[in-house]
Amino acid sequence: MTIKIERPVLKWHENLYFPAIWGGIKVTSRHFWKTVGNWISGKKYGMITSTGRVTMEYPEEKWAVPNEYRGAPTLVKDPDGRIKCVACQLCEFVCPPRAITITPEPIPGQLPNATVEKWPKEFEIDMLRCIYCGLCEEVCPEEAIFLLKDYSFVGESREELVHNKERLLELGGMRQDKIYKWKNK
Amino acid sequence: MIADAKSTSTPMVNLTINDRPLSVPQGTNLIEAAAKLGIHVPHYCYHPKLTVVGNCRMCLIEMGTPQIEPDKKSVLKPDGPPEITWMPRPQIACATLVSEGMAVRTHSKMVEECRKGVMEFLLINHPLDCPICDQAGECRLQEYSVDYGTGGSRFVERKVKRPKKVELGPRVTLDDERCILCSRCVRFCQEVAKDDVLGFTDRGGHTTLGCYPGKKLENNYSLNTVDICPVGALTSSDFRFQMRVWFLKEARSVCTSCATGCNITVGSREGVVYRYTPRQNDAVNSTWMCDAGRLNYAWINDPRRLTRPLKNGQSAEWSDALPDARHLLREAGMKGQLAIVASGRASTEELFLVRQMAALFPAAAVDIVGRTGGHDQILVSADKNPNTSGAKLLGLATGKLAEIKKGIESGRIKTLFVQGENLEKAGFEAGLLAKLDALVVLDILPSPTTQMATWVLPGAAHVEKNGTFINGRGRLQRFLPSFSVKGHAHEDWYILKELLPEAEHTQYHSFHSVFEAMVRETPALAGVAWEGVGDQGTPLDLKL
Amino acid sequence: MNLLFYIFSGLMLLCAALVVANRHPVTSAMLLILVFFFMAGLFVLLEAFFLAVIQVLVYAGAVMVLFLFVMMLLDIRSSQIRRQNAPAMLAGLSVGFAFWVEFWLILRHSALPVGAPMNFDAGIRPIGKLLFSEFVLPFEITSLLLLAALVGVVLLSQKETR
Amino acid sequence: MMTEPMIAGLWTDTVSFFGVHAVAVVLLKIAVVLFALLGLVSYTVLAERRISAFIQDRLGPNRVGWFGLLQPVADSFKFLLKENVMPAHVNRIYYVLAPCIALAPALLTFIVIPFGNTLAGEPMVIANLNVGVLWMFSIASLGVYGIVLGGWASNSKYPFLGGIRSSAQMISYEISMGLSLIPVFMHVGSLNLTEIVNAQSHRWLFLHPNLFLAFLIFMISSFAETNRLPFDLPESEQELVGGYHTEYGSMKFALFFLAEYANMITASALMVTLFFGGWQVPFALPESLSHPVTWLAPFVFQPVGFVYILSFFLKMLLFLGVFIWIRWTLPRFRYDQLMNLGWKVFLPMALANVFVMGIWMALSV
Repeated sequence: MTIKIERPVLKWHENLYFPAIWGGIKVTSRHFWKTVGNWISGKKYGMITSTGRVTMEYPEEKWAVPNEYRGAPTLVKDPDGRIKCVACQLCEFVCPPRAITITPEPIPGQLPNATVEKWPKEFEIDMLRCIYCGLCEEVCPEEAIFLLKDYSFVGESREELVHNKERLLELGGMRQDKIYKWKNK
Repeated sequence: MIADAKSTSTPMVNLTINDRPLSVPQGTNLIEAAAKLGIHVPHYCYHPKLTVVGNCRMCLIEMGTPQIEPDKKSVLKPDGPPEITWMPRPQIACATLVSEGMAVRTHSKMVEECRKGVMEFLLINHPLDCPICDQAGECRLQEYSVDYGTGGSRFVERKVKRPKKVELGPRVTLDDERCILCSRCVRFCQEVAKDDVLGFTDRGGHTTLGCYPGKKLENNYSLNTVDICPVGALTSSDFRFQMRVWFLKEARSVCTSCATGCNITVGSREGVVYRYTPRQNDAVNSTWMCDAGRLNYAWINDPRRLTRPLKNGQSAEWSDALPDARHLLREAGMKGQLAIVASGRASTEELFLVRQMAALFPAAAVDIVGRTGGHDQILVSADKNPNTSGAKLLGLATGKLAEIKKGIESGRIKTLFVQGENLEKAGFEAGLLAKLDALVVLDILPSPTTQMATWVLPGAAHVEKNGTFINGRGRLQRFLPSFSVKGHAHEDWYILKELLPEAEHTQYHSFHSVFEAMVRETPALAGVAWEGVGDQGTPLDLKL
Repeated sequence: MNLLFYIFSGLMLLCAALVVANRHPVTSAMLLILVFFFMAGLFVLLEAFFLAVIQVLVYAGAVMVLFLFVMMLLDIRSSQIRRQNAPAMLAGLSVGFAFWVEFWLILRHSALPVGAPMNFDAGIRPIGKLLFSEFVLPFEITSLLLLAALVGVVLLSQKETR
Repeated sequence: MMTEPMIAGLWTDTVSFFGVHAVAVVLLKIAVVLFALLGLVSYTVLAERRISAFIQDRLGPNRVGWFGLLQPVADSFKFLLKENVMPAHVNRIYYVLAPCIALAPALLTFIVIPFGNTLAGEPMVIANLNVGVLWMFSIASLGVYGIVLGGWASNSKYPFLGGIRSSAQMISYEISMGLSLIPVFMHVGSLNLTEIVNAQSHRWLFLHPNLFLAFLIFMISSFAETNRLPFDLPESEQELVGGYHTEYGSMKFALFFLAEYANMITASALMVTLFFGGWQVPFALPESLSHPVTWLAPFVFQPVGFVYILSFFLKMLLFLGVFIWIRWTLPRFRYDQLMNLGWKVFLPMALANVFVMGIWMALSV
């Protein structure tokens, strides 16, 4: 269905643009002087609306991200210290920007978790490619990938922002959960 | 396929499957009959190339026969078709043969209920380690679980533990917890490989697959059991944990390990070959291939692969390599000092271009390097070159290799062109090759021969290019590329046509133009078209 | 000031030759702009600042922008850039030669002193006066011609919508 | 190639034409004005960022230096140190040439603007051309090449559309801009900017009703000529990504950016010069300022010279403020609106203005 919006027929003085320009300048001036006033007097600045202050002094104040926020993906360990990832490569498959590269490997026999048989020899997430979609977390059958709430990752080189297994595990840390699927293997 | 072969002699039987009429030869089972209508009847233990045992119970269907009155006439429904007497209980489709007037329901409510029940039983002790299982992605258990499985399990007891990671043989690893006891592998070893080593021990939920005491699954066809295993119980030790199958790009190709020319599927990802699997071709290899051929792919991934032209071992540019090599060959050819060693591993098209080069200089001696080895009565041929027949057809297998050797020794031959062969293995020692003025080698891996070469021209592996082989029985078979040529290397046809003089090579602008020229100029190939060769190859009438 | 004259006119001729020789239309246009600049430089040497500035303003600033505008809309690919065409080249050369001969004949019979710098006022006022007195007829005819062209363009572009 | 004697000859020619002293002074003035201009450009960018921030209830850049005053320095380092990327599909020569062509006219136009009366006896203008305003126009009209070539050489759709748009827009508005100034020349009777400023010693030109209209047309057209909102269609971030400079990065982008602000400064300076009395001060200055500073003899150095420069500078800043403020106030025009405004409103208006001015002058004689 098409909705037809009637365009208002402008009067001659409205067609001149000047009233509109003047109106615009009034609005911008009001905000300008108010902010300047607040700034000089050292008050918190920013427009106050019914929901509170809408401007935030970013580096000092930070946005409290909601629980559902999708930040950097990381690998976690279970309470026994086992790397939960079994290198099934589903995240590598599902990753839309192909940021994940996994090199699987059989777990060497002498290690305590050798019954799981498989783990990632290398696990890389290219944070320059990552789009924070969270599909890797969603798809992981082992609940080994979790997204942090961190959203500002900076680095001085491209290599630095390709997170390898050690870095991902360090960021992810240990996760308290109750799934011991592989414990009795 | 089987049915078609028999159709001339075997009487046809009429039946209906899901109310759709169908006519198939007598002796066809219901799985095959339904497949003709495009209906898939789920099954695990049934395999068209093995005997029917009917132990998985997955292919249950509902079946009925026409009601017969005492006077042997069918009872008809008011609207025409015969009245059917349905069997009260489901039947297994694999072991039920068609009969006249039979009616079948493959997806009725009862059938679906039965399949759900079977699936629930199969999954009771299944370990659910799909994330680490190599079969995931091509696993019948996964597929049918999606169709007929229930989300949860009603089984509250402990799952039965069975041996995991058992090495049945040098190339096959067994995870017994995943085994659904379909016995395909047992039957394969008995019937096809003729090496009866596998069997079941213990009872009930504890039944375990194993080898007979003192034996191992180590015959040359053992990896076929991995292919036919419908679940992840048998896995290839070579492919184990290397790559998930859904990443693999599959290309239709031909095995290069012997003259049989087994049809294969090459699984590769991002320019790395991970496995070969047999591709069905009943005229060549049925659905099998030997372990030796299957595992003969690592050389493609070799990090030492030649990716740039080399001049006396130093990296060089194609723009220098091709004109210079062309010049060397031409000069020697004109003086009658040129010899060519072609390869039975090269495609027919490449050999055709080599023959064209040889034809320019009639004095030049040319031959291929022969390879022979053991053979068996199943698939392995004694001739280890995949394309000896192609070389013979083009007149390149002349048996003059010894003459070439002598020619070099006597100094009559001063320039040698070698196509993808390590001459040291053919008895050409380094000292002999050192006598040459110029040695031009087209190869993909460094060898003692390439080390001696004036020019090394890097070519492509068979998984990187189009081509055809003619197998030992004279069957022309295509192979298609999986990925493009590595680095700065070129496809061989391009290099070979560039080595021909200008006037000759301008006619070849693509691989297909080479193929067409070869067909045009070879009487035995008359009427063959690239598309017509198809995935199954085409038999040639060769008088070799 | 002779040296500057030779530099400007030499570069101007070089650029003009390149305008013709160059195969790429955009490069030709840019070279033509350079020609206008050097010509403006010559005007400056004659102390005709007004003419120099107008030269740049009208030709480089407006006319050539329109040229470029049209060229870009034409979407000329490098593969389509015309090859050297012998008849066209011959025709061009003969027209050029004819023009040169004509020019030479005119100069030979001209009353203007050739080679010696002239002393004239090239300001706005004399030019305006000349335009509106002695050359008023050609000026008005030219404007009429332009008007006709304008009307013609409008007519042509309207044709499809009618 | 030029040989050494030729270069020497060129130098002698130039010097003999203008005189050694004049050449040295001109070079000095060029150097000072160029640096002042570039400095002003970078601080205009800062001002733009701060003002826009205040208008949007933010603070803007306040980290580098006191109150963010060193931000332009940090920006310039960033631009200079950034990786110089050359996209593979561009036409390399024009791609590099375009930003240079964009910036050069913006800086060149300033040389005819008298930014002060005299200082130490020197007129505060680099080149006192008789055709001053025409020079401005002819050079400013070349600025469009930078944009058009940049758009075309990028070989990509958005820059191309931006380039096409800007060439159409700039040609269109150049006409009304040029025509709007004719009443000024008619009134003053000269194209020389110094003379125009001198003519305003009693009354600034915008006070004349015809010339006020001319000023309005001129100001609005210069918004269009400098590609500033509400007429920034060549860039139009929302539809064309960045317009003609979409494919540009690092210093090459910075040159485009500098060119825009340099154009703004020139336009402001021109408005001040043409309509607002240039360096003149609207009130009488104390006599003492006109006395030469004694300890600076032998130069005749009058402090009033600085006052005039300051006056010019402050007026220019005012117009820069208007430029910036308008940008954050008005939304962008639609393309057809822009063209309608240029061709159907301003062009007839400017023509009529010339006509009325002629009648006015004829009557008042």
